[in-house]
Amino acid sequence: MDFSYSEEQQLLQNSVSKFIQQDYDFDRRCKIVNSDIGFSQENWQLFAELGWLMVPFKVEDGGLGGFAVDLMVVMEEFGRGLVVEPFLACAVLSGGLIADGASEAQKRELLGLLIEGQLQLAFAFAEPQSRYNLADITTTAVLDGDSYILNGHKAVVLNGGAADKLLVSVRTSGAQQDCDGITLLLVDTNTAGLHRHEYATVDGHRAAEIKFNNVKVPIANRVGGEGTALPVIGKAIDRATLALCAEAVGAMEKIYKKTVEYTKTREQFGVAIGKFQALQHRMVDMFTEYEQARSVLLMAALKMDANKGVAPKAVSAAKSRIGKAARLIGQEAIQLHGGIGVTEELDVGHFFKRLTTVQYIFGSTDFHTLRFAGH
Amino acid sequence: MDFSYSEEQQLLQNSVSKFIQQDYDFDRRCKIVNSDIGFSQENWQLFAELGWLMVPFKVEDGGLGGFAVDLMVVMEEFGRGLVVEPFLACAVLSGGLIADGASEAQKRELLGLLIEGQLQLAFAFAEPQSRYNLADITTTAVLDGDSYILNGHKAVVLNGGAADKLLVSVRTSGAQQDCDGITLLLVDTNTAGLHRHEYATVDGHRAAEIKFNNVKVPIANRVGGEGTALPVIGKAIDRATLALCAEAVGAMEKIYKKTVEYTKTREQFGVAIGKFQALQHRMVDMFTEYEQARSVLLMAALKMDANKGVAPKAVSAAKSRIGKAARLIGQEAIQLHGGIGVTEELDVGHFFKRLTTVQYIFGSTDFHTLRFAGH
Amino acid sequence: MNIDFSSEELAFQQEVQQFLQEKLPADIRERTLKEIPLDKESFVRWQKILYEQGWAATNWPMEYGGTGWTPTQKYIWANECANFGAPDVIPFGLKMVAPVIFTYGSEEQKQRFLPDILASNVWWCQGYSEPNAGSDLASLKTTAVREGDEYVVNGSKTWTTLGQYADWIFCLVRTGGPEIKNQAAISFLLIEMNHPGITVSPIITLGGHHEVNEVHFDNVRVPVANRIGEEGQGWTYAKVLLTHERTGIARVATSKKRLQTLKTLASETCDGGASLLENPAFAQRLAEVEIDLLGLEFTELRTLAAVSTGKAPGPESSILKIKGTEIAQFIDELYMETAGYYGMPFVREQFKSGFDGEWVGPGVISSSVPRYLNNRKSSIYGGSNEIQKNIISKWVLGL
Amino acid sequence: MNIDFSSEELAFQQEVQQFLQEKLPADIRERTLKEIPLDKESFVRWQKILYEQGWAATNWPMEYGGTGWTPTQKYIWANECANFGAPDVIPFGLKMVAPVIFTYGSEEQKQRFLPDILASNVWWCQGYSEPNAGSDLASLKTTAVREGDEYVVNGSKTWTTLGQYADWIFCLVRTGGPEIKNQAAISFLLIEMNHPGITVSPIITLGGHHEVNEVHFDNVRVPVANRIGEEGQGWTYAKVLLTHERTGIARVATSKKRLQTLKTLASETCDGGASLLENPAFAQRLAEVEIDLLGLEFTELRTLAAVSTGKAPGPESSILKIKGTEIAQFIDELYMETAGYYGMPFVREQFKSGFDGEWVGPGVISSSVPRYLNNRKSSIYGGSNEIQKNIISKWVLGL
Repeated sequence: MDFSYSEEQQLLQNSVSKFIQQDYDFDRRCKIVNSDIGFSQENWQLFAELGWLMVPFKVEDGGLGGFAVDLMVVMEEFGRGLVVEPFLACAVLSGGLIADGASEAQKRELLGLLIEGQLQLAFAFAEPQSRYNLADITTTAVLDGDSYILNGHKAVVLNGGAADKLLVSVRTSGAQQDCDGITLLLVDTNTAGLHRHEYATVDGHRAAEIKFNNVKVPIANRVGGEGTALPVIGKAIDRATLALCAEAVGAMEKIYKKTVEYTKTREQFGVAIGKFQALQHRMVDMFTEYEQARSVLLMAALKMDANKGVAPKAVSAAKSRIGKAARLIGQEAIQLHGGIGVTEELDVGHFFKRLTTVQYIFGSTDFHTLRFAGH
Repeated sequence: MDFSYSEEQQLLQNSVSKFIQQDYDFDRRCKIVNSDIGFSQENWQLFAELGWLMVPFKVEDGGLGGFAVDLMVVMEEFGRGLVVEPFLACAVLSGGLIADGASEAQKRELLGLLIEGQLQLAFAFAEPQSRYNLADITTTAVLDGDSYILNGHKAVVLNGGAADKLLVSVRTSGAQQDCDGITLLLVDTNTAGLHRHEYATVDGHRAAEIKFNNVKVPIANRVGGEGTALPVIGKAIDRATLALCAEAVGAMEKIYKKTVEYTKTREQFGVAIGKFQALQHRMVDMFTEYEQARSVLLMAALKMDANKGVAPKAVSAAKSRIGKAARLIGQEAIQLHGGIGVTEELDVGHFFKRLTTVQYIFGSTDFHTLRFAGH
Repeated sequence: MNIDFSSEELAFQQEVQQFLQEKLPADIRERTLKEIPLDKESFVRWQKILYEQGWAATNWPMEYGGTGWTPTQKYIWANECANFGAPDVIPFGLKMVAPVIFTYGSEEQKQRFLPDILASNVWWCQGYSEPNAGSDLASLKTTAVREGDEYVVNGSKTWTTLGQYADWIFCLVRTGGPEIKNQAAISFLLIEMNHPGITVSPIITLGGHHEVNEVHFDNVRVPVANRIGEEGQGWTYAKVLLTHERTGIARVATSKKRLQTLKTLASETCDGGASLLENPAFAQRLAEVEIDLLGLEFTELRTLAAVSTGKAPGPESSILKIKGTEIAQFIDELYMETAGYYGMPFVREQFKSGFDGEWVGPGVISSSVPRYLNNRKSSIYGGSNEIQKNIISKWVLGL
Repeated sequence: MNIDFSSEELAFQQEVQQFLQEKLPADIRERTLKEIPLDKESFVRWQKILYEQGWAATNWPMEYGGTGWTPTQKYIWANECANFGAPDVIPFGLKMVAPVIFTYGSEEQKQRFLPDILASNVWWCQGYSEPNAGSDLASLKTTAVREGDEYVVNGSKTWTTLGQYADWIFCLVRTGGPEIKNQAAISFLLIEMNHPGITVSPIITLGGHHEVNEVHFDNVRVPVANRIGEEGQGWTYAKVLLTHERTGIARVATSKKRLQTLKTLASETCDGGASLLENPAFAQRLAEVEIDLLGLEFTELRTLAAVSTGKAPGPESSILKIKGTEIAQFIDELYMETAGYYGMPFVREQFKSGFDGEWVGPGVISSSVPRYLNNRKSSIYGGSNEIQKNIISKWVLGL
């Protein structure tokens, strides 16, 4: 057993950490969030240059190794900085699908561009009625000659507005919630009949509603076999879930420490409020939640690496525990900051927003608790 | 809407309260608990003389009116005193079954004696495998001429050791968990083939395992029709559950107040621990839980009276909420008392014991929460 | 002891239902049920309808035009309003400044201010909190220095809810110098907002709402006649008011209605093979909060009953604030759970009146995260829940 | 970073399994798995078996007869012991006084005391807490007044676990007068229990157990040679020990085994139409505590890893005490939930060894309420969880 970072991991962490501290302060982030596309192309290029976009991928795919622990290192730092560049949606989630499910030719075509920062991808899986059931798919693709014809509505597609290409989970056979009959298609976002409605999400990211009205997709754009995409999708979502957990752990470390520091300076009734024992014990609870959350994250990352990328139960444990911690730490940070905590002005509120949405992305805390329990 | 006690209720409360304060201090209770039969015959006679055993019954059955609010008045006081006399098991639960389910002749025979304090009853409903499912019954009664022949095992029968007669829920037809086919029989405890193993329960009460080995019960001892007893049983258990809730509310009032007083005198690090804000806020939570518990109790009692004794959803709401409050208040009382709280020597620990068992008698907190939700 | 309505009360309930059925404007009803913030015009329109009915001031004595309702009537009113989707009245005039005026104001002040409040002709806002003061109200720094018949007011107030619409503000100001003991230096002033020395700057809260503001006073001259009661007694008046206000704050009727809506939504939400309402984990949480709300409803009724027998609501009524906000915030979380991904979209346009674009997400659900974020303030404002716990600890438990 | 065992570690694991398989007495195993308290004879018997194997002292340096195990080996050992139903060793000699003796004791003291501790020839108990002192250890009142080569000890100690069996007690006593600053007046003494001035009186805890005692000292004469280290340094020695002790206190392996047992029990418990394990409310609670325990396991491993790189376990290891007791107590509650009515019977006879009557209730379940009651002490003893929070607040968060 060994809990120390390798030299490479240490270098990676230092590199991302330096970027967050020097180039990603709260003001800059606000400007980026409020910009037209909602993230910085310049930063994205920097991520590519510094090799961070290689992190999710195996060496043979042009990546750094694709270890979950490496991914955790990057995402924890991104969490500390509340990074909005679409690393999770594009590189981890969509990239993961391609790395895992695509043919060698497709990989060659797409992964190189992605790793160079030249290709934005998004994965359109959720639908208005599907909630967290990845198999609940009503978007249909019917084979017509050497093309599929797509019809349907994909909901809250993360990075869906900026994406050059979409990976779309479609139903090619079976009933609405069947596990079989799900296929993955790669769709150019400028294809006729594809409509996007992009909007901001409450945490400063971007998403889109995407509707397909007889959209024609060449059969060559199918990723993997017909009707057998669900396991690949599940694995990619699990991996992205782990990455999201790491981001949350980074964010909650930041926010609990900020809260502790704030209470040392903020005075009420003539005393720093950090001297009030009731608040002290609550901050100890925040600290404890953070430590437990980080432990479960480590556990899941190590299990995933030990099990060649498949560790659904460990991922659900992490998502459940981290969701619980994110809730408590977020709510307490706001409550202990008082009025200033609920304003847009202070960074703490923005950490709170992200710590709220991470509780619901890729399955809520309850969902993952019951999934862990085997229900 | 009116939340004040009637003059009669006020008198009843004063009478029980005076008894608890003057004749039921902690030392006396300990002696009673450790006595051979585990309660005081003398007190039981006093309950009869003061008319308290009339409280659960309607005027036409020789009672005071049988209102849930009256019952609540008595049980809250009993909770404050941790009374171990079998008012709940004998008068409320078993008496309730007879009042509701028995023929006029049976009522005449039994209720008079009960109200005079001359008859101890117990209701044997649970079985080793049944948990909280009142319909899960494997004890069988087979008609043989003009008698039933009983075989089976009833578990943790409250007041089962002292009872002169038992009410037993038996299966006369149907499968193990069927709602139909359940019959109620009145069995003399000195009948041949009936074996009792009495023991103390952890809260200072008594219970017994009761085994039936070809026990012969005259058909005249059937209470109500054959196979149709479940609704009557359900109603009696609900009513007893409400009474138990009232007892718990009385006990939790006592214990939270004792805790507050204790922290005013107990010093650590040179200060009364009641001055530590972290503990203050926790005691405020205890107070809040108590007030909320008492409110739900009132709600359920009033609903039961308004609905002629049938209010399963309100009872489950009360049991669920009061179970939650009993847990928090009990645990916090012990924790705030520190070491002395976990000793047999101090009364607080005994309140804690009872507040623990009430969480599980007649259905656990979870059970009633899901029952309230309709699951 | 009983919980039945009398026949008079049942008749009153019918009258209320009929009134709401007939007079509540459909657009206001829809926005309220969808939990979309109303604009000023809607609030004023609805309050004028109430005024015409004679039901604007449910907490005023009849002599000033109040309804003189019993606690049970108020309970019925609150429940029916929540059920029909009638919005709460803006409390600053009717519920906050008016009681101070009719209790401590001069005859002239009563005649001058109360009718316009009743008729919703004037929009009031509250100037208690100050930047950096938090829940420590008594430490306020806004000064009012007397010059002849006027006070010259300087300083800042904050968390001024809907102050952007206000015609008048009621303020706690410091009229005494540092030699006077803190609370005895505080007076209660009414100030017109159109004064050039007043600027209002918005504070945007996490949910993206512009509800609260900072109000700055730069040499604002206020006639001494606008002071309520005696100089140095402002803190006393405000405190009485604060206790008075604690009951409405439980918002039981609103939470009941929201739970009911939530159940419908959850029953329409697919979760695996069944509806979310049938998911036992969800059902259990829902049941727990529903039961807790039942308890709170009866805790409030017990408090009201005590008040109606002449007792002032005691410090134990602080639990109404604590539990009321906790329950409301927990309901927010159940909305988010129900919304899933659709809690996240933050599409400001679709909350503007007259929006006719394509709505993202299904109705009330689609703003559940912003609403959750915005509602975190409820356990902070109005005396934070921590302050409420200190009050109970000191005044109820004697610690 | 990895969590794989090396091949040496895997071999060690097998060795441990084989040892436990062969050497753990069946009666001790059964009582441990049923969570019935062991008697003295059983503890001593098992410890002597460990001694013969050379595995009695897992936390001692090899030079004194310790195992010299790595953190991973200790982790394997703890897990396998819990799995097989091997009881924890009584810590007072091996884990509490021995480290003080081998760290701060004289050569003569080491040779006199350590071998008997290692061989389980002598039963030790702890004399830190005093009546009314609670978690405020430094306020102790037991005095040791020097007369020639002896100290004369007077006072009382309390919560002395299993003191009824003890041959020796290690005590913190006050050797300085009131002129000396509190903690500098405290010394560390070893006292033989067979002295006529010592009386042990039992304290019965809520679960009906006699586990703890009060120990009274009436003019007990103790040779100065029995003092560890210097006079007035006892507090320093004890504090080092307290931090040292904090890791074992998480009891992760035991809680893991108990959860596993609980799952089996719940799967055999009928709940409506299915098993209790299939009841989603129960399954959710179970999953939550199982996940929290996974977290605690890794929190402990992280702490151990830090220690093995030479760092002392810091104050942040207080969370091991807090979470460890919280989780264990929560598991107690799940046992009660599973037991239903059968948690309540309180039949002392059936826990005595040699009981051959009819057992009430199904095995381990039937004492779940008494066990829950008794285990409430774990968040109070050993520095209450409130004290642990104060420690984290001050030394980790800097508040």
